Amino acid sequence: MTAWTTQELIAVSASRLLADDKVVFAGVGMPLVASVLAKRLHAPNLTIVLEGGIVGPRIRPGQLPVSTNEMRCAPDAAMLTDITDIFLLAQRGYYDYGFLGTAQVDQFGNINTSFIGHPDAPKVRLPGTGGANDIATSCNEVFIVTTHERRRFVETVDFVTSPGWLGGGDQRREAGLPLGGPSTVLTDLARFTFDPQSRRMVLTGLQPGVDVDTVQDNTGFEVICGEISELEPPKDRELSVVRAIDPDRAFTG
Amino acid sequence: MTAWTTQELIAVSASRLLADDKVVFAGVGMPLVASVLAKRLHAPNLTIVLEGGIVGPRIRPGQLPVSTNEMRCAPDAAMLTDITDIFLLAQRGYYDYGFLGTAQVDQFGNINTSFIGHPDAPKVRLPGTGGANDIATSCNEVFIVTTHERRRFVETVDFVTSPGWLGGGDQRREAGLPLGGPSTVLTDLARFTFDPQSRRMVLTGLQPGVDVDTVQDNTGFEVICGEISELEPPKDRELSVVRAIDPDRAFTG
Amino acid sequence: MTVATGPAPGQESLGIEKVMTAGRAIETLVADGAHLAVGGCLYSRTPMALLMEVLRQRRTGLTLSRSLACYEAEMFLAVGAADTVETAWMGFGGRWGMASVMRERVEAGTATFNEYSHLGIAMRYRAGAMGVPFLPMRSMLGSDLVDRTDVTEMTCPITGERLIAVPAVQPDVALIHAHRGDAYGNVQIDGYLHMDFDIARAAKHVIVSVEDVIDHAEIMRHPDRTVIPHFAVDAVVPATHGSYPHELYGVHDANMDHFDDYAERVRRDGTAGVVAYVDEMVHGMADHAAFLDTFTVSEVDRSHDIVKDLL
Amino acid sequence: MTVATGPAPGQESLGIEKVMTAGRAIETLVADGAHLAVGGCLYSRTPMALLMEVLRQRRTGLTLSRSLACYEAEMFLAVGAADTVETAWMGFGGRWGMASVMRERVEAGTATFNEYSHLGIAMRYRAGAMGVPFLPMRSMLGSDLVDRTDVTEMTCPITGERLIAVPAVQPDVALIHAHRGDAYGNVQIDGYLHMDFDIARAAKHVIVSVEDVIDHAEIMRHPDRTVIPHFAVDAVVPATHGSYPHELYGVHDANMDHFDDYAERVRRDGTAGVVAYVDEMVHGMADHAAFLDTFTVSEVDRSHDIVKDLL
Repeated sequence: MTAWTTQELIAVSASRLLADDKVVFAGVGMPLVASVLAKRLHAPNLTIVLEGGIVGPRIRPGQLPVSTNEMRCAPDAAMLTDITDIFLLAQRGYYDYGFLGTAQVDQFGNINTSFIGHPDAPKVRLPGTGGANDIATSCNEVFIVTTHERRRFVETVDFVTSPGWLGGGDQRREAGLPLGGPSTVLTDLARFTFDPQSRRMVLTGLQPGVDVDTVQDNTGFEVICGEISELEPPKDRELSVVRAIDPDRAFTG
Repeated sequence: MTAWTTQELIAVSASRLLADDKVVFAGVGMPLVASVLAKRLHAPNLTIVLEGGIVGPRIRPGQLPVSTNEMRCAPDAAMLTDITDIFLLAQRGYYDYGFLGTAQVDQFGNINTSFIGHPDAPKVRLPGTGGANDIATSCNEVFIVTTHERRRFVETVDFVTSPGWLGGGDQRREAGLPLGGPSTVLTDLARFTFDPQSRRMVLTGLQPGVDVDTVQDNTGFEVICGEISELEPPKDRELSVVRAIDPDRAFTG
Repeated sequence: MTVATGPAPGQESLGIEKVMTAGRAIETLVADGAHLAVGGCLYSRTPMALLMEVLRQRRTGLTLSRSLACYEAEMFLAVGAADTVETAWMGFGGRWGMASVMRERVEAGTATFNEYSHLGIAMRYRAGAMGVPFLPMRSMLGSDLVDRTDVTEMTCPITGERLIAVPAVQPDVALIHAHRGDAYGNVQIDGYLHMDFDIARAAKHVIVSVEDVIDHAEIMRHPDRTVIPHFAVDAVVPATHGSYPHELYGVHDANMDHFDDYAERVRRDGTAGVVAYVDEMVHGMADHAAFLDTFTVSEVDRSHDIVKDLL
Repeated sequence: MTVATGPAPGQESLGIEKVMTAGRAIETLVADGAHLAVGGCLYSRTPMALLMEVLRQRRTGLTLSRSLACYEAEMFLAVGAADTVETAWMGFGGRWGMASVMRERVEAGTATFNEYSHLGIAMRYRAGAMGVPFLPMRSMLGSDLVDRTDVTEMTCPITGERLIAVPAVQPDVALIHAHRGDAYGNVQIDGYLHMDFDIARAAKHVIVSVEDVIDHAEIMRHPDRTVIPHFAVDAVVPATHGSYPHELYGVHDANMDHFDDYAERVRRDGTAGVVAYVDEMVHGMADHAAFLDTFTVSEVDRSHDIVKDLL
């Protein structure tokens, strides 16, 4: 079981970011696979929260939901409430972690899921923020998880749907966002963290077999290197659980 | 059954203010007795709302609640929710009628249930507004119901707990209260309504056997007379139902 | 629409009975140009019977708002019934992809997609429900979404903090599908509520379709399960499987095979595919019961069975 | 207080188990000078076991806030445990009269009664629960209450209307009594919720006493009945009849004979009567179980019977 897909690699790496006894606001797809994986391995007491009004479910292996608002999100939940309550609990500060995917992300972790091109005459009108802007605003720590492509990692996003560190430095706090902010960007090639002063993205981890040049080739802005470690490859146990969770590879193929 | 108590007279008169198919926000005591009476006589489809989170109960005769937050308020209710929802539904404009009692009321229908004397060094610290201020603010039409005493009907209230027409004229609207306002003051002696321009209290009804001088003697401001009619005395049917509702005369003694 | 004849002695009622057909409710309460707030979320508890009836009656110039919009909004855009959608996200998700009709019309400038954060749309409804002209929140601060909607930055009058003021919305009509309700309009919903608590309180008129019209006595047995009080409701529409082919919590799953068929039409023919779907599945059907008859018994049974596995 | 040892395979848990005695919960979580938000309303679902334990541990300098305050607040004022009460109304009502100790202390200037409208106190909690520094409302506009609290008039940034801005409160500790909860702190309440939904979300720490500590599996059977999620809760205190002698919806009535006795002590001896009551009924008892043992079985049975008549 030494081979893995790109998505499996991301799911396993992302799951390792989640500590036990915490609350994670998980979207469907990769974030949910990573959260379920963590809960089945090293974080059995992790509480998963889903946008559709669901707190503390035990997602059934092989029954991953397609949306955050359906019964596959709800097995054995501790609380079913409404969407508004879920987001207000976020704003109140109850959620330790949030996950974000992205169409575009810049060097300060700002995310665009709204428009490609100018918003007044967009080349592509994307489906919109959903809960991403709220997660970016209110979760105590945000992980950006995505496949690593040059068109995604851009110098400047066409539109800030979900604020990262904005222009860097203190700009996030000055904008009225005292809490949260992205801590980690995790891809199939690398892990970035953010410089505590400048809030600029810094390369601090490489996926197995990836070098810095490959990361730079797939990144639309200059890659700044911090102290870089090699990320541990997926273990057989991790992969077997991922495959149990998503046997049809709907999200990890 | 031609004799009645002061409180029975007020209850019967107040019940006649309530039309069918409306929603009344009723406090315990006299307002609730009047509402239950109306519902049992001429307004069978009246919906009673009680502060303690209760919509559409059928209060049991002989089981009148002492507070708006207890099970005697809840028999056969249509909805049990929370206090906050009840008041927000008021603010949204769903309630046709509200009832207010008072320690002091002035000629513009402003109500004081907070302080007798100066608020900084009160002679009496009253128990406070409860929901009265909210009822005065948000119910579409407000009825002030009280025993008629000179110390209650004052030139100027010591403190405006619940706004009536404030200083009269357009002052209520200018204060940011576009809706509601008191329409009627009902006592054991008289009925007042409010002049549509000046918003000053005007005597328009006398309880059976009461004359204008008696009303003036018991009123601490000048009584202005409108077109005055004599209020119909309680009918036997009304009194017998009141006595079925409150057989121990806890509220109508 | 019948009016209560008055209660039996000691059995006071709660007022006017509001049971009527979807046709009558939409005819009476939904005008051209109305803002319709759509209950449920994505493919859960969507008021499909009501929405299809709006299409059947060929209303135009509508605004649709919803927490997250699924293909029901796409149908309205495709046939020209609506030209504005207010939501946090519009698409389908999973293997069914994005809302290509929305993309096409927005990119061509012939429709508007007012994008709020998900809490933003929630606060719009909640402010409307609370009877206040706005609510403050922290979401959308620092983002470019602020400039493209009618929210505004404000300074907290107490603390001086920067906040977003979200303007209230009080939609003309809320369309909601629920598990049960009585003839007066007391409505109960099982499971997650999506945003329907607030939508019902915010809207000027409320039409609720219900799986079961139940006796008021059943409401009284569990009054703490009532989510919408009767005085907020204008019409109660009996509609078994009223959200089908979308899911109903605790009752049936979404029919994802039907989603595949729909998505395939869109992939193949774009907007024309959606228009053809509406012609066939909405205008081609007298009512929701006729639409339901296009599905087989075993399909529907399968959608019930999965509930036992999951809940 | 025990820590989960980890789930059986496939049985992931929700974290730390929080079951503890009232003594331990108050000792750990309630400090002198704290702001305590009191659940329930007046004489319904008052967290009496928890409140009496706070008195038993002789905390001082407390602020109590509540939707409507009953004699529990009077006890705190009389013995000097609290010097500030925030509420819309403080008293008893009916034949039991007004809160004379509050009157005495406020009129003497030795205690503060911060009076908000009932929606005002609700908005204070709700703003705290929502994580915003204020909420707008229309109540209190035009009244003299504005000048005597920390609310402020504001202009709507959208419409220009005059509104009241109510500052958020995030109390140090919420004390709540509920029908049931699991060891993690998922809490369910039957009937009317008073303001406990918001109090639990607003407070920095939450102590919930419950009639029954139930298995998490029972919570899972009716997750849409859960009002407070476990991650908001710090301590779960088993306390049968934990609101007695105040009522518990669907379970038992208030003991109004006891209210008569209490009111008679106050009428006779004023503050000293309340202090004597606390000495006898709180400090004289090791815990809430000992307090309950001062009532007869038939008294308690009677309080259960009335529920069958009413509901």
